[in-house]
Amino acid sequence: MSRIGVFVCHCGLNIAKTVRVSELAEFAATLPDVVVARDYKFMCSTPGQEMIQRDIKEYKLDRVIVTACSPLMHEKTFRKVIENAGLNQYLLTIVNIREQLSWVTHDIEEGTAKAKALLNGAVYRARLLAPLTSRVIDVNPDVLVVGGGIAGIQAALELANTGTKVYLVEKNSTIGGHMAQFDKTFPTLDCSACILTPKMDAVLQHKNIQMLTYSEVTEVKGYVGNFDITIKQKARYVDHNKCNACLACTEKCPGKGVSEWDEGLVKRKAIYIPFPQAVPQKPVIDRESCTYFIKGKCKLCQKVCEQKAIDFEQQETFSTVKVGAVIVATGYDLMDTKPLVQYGYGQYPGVYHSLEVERLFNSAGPTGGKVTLRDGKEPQSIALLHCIGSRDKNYCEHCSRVCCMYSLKFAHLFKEKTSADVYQFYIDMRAAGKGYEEFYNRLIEEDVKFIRGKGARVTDSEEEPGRLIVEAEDTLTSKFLRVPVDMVVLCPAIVPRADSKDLARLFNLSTDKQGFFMERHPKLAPLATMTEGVFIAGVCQSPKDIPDTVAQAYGAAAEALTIVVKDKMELDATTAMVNPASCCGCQNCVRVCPYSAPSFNVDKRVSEINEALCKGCGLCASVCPTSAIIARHFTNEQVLAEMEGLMEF
Amino acid sequence: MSQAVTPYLEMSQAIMDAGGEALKKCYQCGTCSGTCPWTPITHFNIRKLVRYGQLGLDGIEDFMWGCSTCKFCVDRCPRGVELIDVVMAIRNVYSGGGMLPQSLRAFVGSMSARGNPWSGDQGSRNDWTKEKYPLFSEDKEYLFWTCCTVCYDPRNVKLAKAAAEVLNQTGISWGLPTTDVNCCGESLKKVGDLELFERLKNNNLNFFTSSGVSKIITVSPHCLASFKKDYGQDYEVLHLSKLIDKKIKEGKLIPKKDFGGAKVTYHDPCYLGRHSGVYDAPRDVLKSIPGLEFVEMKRSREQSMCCGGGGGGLWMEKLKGERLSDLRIEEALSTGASILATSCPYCITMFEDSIRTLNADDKISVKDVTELVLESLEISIDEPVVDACSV
Amino acid sequence: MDFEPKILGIACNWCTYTGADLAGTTRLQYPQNVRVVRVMCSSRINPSFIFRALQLGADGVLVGGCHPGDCHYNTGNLYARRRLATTKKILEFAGIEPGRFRVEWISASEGNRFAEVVEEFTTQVKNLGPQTKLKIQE
Amino acid sequence: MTDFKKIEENLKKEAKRLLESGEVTVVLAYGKGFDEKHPMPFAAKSVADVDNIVFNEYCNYNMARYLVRYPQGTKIAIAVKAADSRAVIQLIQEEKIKKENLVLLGIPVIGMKNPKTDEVIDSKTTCGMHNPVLYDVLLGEEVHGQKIVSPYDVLAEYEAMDKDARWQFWKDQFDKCIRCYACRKACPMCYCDPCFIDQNKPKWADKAPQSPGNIMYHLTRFHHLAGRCIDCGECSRACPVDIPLYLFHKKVAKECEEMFNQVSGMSIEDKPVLVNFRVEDSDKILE
Repeated sequence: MSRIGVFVCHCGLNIAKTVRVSELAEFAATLPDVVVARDYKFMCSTPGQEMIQRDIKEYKLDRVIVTACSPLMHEKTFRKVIENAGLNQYLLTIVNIREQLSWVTHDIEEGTAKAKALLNGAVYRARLLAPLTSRVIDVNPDVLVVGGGIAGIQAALELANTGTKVYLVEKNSTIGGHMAQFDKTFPTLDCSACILTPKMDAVLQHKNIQMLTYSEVTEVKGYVGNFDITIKQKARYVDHNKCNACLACTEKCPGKGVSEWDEGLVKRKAIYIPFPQAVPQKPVIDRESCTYFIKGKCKLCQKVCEQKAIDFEQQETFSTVKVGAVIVATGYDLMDTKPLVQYGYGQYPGVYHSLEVERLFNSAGPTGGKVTLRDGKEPQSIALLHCIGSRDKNYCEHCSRVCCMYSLKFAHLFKEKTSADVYQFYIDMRAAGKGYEEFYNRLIEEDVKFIRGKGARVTDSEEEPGRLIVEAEDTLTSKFLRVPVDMVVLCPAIVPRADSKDLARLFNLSTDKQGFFMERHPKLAPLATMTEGVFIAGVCQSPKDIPDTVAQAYGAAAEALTIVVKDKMELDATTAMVNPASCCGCQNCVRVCPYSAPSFNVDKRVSEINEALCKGCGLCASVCPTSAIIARHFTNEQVLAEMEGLMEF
Repeated sequence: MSQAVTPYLEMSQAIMDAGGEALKKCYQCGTCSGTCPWTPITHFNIRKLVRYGQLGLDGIEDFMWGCSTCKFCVDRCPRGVELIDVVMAIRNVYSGGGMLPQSLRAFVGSMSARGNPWSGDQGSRNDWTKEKYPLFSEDKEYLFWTCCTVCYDPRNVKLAKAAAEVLNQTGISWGLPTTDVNCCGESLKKVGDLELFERLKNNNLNFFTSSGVSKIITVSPHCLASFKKDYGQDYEVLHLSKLIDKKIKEGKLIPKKDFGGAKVTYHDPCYLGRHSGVYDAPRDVLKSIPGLEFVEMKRSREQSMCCGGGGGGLWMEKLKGERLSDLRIEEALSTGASILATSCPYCITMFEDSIRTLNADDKISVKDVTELVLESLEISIDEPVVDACSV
Repeated sequence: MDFEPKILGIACNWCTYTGADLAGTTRLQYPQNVRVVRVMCSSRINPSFIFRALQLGADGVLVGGCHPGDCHYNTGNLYARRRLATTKKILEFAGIEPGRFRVEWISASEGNRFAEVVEEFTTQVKNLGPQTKLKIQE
Repeated sequence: MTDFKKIEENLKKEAKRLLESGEVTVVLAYGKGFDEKHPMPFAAKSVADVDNIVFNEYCNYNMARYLVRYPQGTKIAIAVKAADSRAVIQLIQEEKIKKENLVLLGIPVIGMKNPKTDEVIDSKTTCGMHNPVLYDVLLGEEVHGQKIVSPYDVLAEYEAMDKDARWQFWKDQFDKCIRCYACRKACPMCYCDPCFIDQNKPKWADKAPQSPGNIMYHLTRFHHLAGRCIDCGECSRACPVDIPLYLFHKKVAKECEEMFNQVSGMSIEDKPVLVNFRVEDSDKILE
């Protein structure tokens, strides 16, 4: 016999609107073992929590059922509540009558009836619950940050400043990310390099940060508090311990590769650093463009290197780091606009995408900061086309959020650096940020021509060969415009990194419809993920600007810190165990477990489960033909009883 | 008169009820109107039409008929608005209110009275055959669905004959519909007369069912699209160009005649291309004909321009300077081609008109791909000349 | 009155249960015939759960898990796919209408998919009528 | 036609040799029963026991059933017909036994008979193979030239049934069940101890021989044997009320073969299909 208390939450009108809550409480009181049942306006409020705790004492409750919102929302809250009242936290059952009931029906009859069935199921289940003891584990105090853009840099610095050891993994040969490609930042127009390079340098100098550039995470094992992460160091063919960054090699190199950093606008050497302020200031060799790797001879770099740092035999290496928490901050790609043939990217040399234009403005860029077209001429007329692939059902439904603002920035810089006429073809101007609307106003006054109408087509001019024509409807006058320009700048959708699916798989992250990493809760846990101990920051979560990215980086650092700051932490107790008396030795559990938690004890002829490795999925329990494996908190009896309760009404 | 207007949401609702539900999704970005071939040359504005529809505003009567349903805007729309459905719904609501323009009244009247748009006598639908070709019966594999336009329009009768002769060469068994059938109704539906369309459709479906039709070959892409999308039945429908392409590749049809380097370009009919996704078959056919030099126009395939004949456009008078077909002929001429090939009787009609008004008869001629194939097979469909001489 | 089927839903915590929550957060409306049991992974589902649910009077059983490849436990749903497919074949050969048992992959971001599946499945089970074959008669 | 006498002679000879040399400590084969039609499973542990070994067309028992009873490491020789050898392979896959502890005495045979009916056991009630899949010693000539009949052909009639008729058929069959568990006793793959049906926590089903519990027992057992049943048909021959369990097992085996492209007990390299997966498994199998 157990003593169950049932607490039905109104959630204001959220639940009470489509479930007769007092009737539900009265019904609950009639169910077996229920000794008290109440309804209350907001069960998660302090008075609500106190009511539960009072009743636990007064009625000597040994099971608590909270009939309210989703367990994903407040299970943790209420577990604390009952634990503080002296009850084991696993004796709580949540009945989800909000997300999966009151919000998905308008019919109060239907709502009340289903709520009763759900509650009945919960009572049946609750009667079979057992108190469980959480496992306490040691926590590794170090943190891994994946991605060396502004988000990763900021998070790493924050953590390192608290004394935390940080591993910062970056797949490129330098940290800095997209922000290092920019020239100015909106709306203040401060120079991107001026605010970023000191931070890059701080990373390099910080004794608590181990920077792992040209590296990728290849394997993730373990769990919150104790991750074992395998990192691949790609072959650089340059021994960075020996290299003294004299860069004599890069001068002599005859190889020619395409500069990724300059978005393919220029060539670079085969041995190179991506840009002058790169961190670390040490070159790598690109196999694809290296004369030696292509033709088997050259080695000019090796000849000029006084440090003997060039090593053509270098192989990729793998190392493992142990950390307690992980921050994923892997940023974004721009959508490939070639499939949108109407805009002529890749077809007309005068059509650019936004990152290319960033490089044109940049004094370290291919043109030394002069805005010139591919033929070297200065454009006299420029069109900026918003929402290319963004807000578009055929490509990416989301708004890429930063394009309106960087287009304004571009317009300003075009006005500053050229005498060109500048047109903005937009659908809606979105300038919702501090100082953004003011920046928009400023650009209007700078005489940028704003055309409300999405660019429909870019074509070449028949009258003036070499010029481009942008066709669009000015929706404010209903006039069809043909605007002759020299340069077209496309603002493509911001999309997840091409390899983000692989990363999601490694860290067990969910991705949203567009492929961005999903947060645990859009409002209350925007940086946490479904994997305990793994946090996300920056554009890998969704498009955002630098201020928001930096804010998230601080947040993610704080989140990671809440884990690694403690020596020990509690782990969910919902692991599996073997009842040796029932084990028939079939070893199915050993065969299926993704974490190798079960093993077969040859002497005793039974399976055993290492609970430290078990993540509680319950797969072993379902493949166990003799039900010898008990999936704690989701035992066969508990599930069957819940089913029985649910089907009774 | 006051300039102020009030949204008339009942009208908006009526449009949505008539199948224009999609107008809700529009966020007025102007992609459709910026893409629409009519925007630069007429005062028709598809975006504005949707906007007026959203608010139920008056004042679209004079431009709502401009759309030729070429589907370019639908393919581009970032919000997935089915703009053609919106156009049909608006036309349905307005023509229901008796606002059909004069030029379309004859068209709708003929459809209603005679089941075809050309005021032709229903019984004479198959007169062009001179009883040379068989009617469809259960033992035939394919029904060769002759579009009304190829049955009644003198220019397009040549296409009908060419198609029949080519079909005879492919070795398949085929037959013609009886004269009981009527127009597929595709254009009528686009004009918004959904009720009459249903009548025509059901009449045709009766014929298909009662005579055991399962495979249909069409010569007009409009019939093709209509059978596939609007008839809601599981028939195997094939455009003639696809069949010819297949038979050439199988070696059943062998183009022989050498065209001696004549330049040909190909115009994608909207209903064969964007509506039905057939781009390669007619091109492959042209490329298989000896001595034909194939050139592309600037706007081709998915980007192809409309001739203006769809959506009822064929029956509407357009002023000079407001004709897409004129622009298209100019584009064809700029390639240096002497033959403009296409695969749709509407396109043929539109282009032949334009060639006449542009006085370009000596520079370019319009041919259906099927006609070129027949010519390359060295088969003549001309009437015996003997009689003519003897007169 | 119309027959209102009782449907047992079994949803994995990480994808389908979260997706079902999302359907609620976005206020999608769907029929209330499905009562969901939450398990941590679709692979937790023992075939006997399905047989038992039908014996308990479920007119249909709907199982939801993460998309293959996206399992929170890496490969759990890949085992589940095989095991539940086999369960389905057994039910079918025993003469139970195959339409009474359905497995769907619904991710945490697919609230609309959850609502859609519930809608479809409820209609389907409704059309099949009450499940009397396995149901234990009192 | 198989020369049963010859095989019996060879079996005795091999058994004697293996026991004499000490290569094995036990030979699992067949012994005399109360008449010729009812031979018994027999374990010869000494040379003297060998004389009691018999082999005739009624020696259906799947001796693999007894392998898991011996302590690990026991050297055993076992007489295996085709299906029996598949059971051995399946048990090796499941790591219940090790090949190195076994000597497989392979028996190629056609014309085995069901002692109850005197009908020839063919692909209808067993897997239809004649030669052992795996053996160390072959005790007779391999059988060739037999007409190839799919063991699944017998299912056609039942698959064609309308689902209600099929339900009625199986319900009638399961209603007969007296829960004697002879099926699981005869089954070489049913080695679970305890069997799920005997458990009280959880209680999966009623233990009384009534419809709901019977159905739960049989359906769950079909799932437990999915991809593992090697189609020897012993369950059905053991059944005192003649429930054609082999039909259901065959159907599940057929489905598993179609879905997973693997046949049970054919290779010691395989992994049982239900504790295995391929990423490229199709979602179609769920339809």
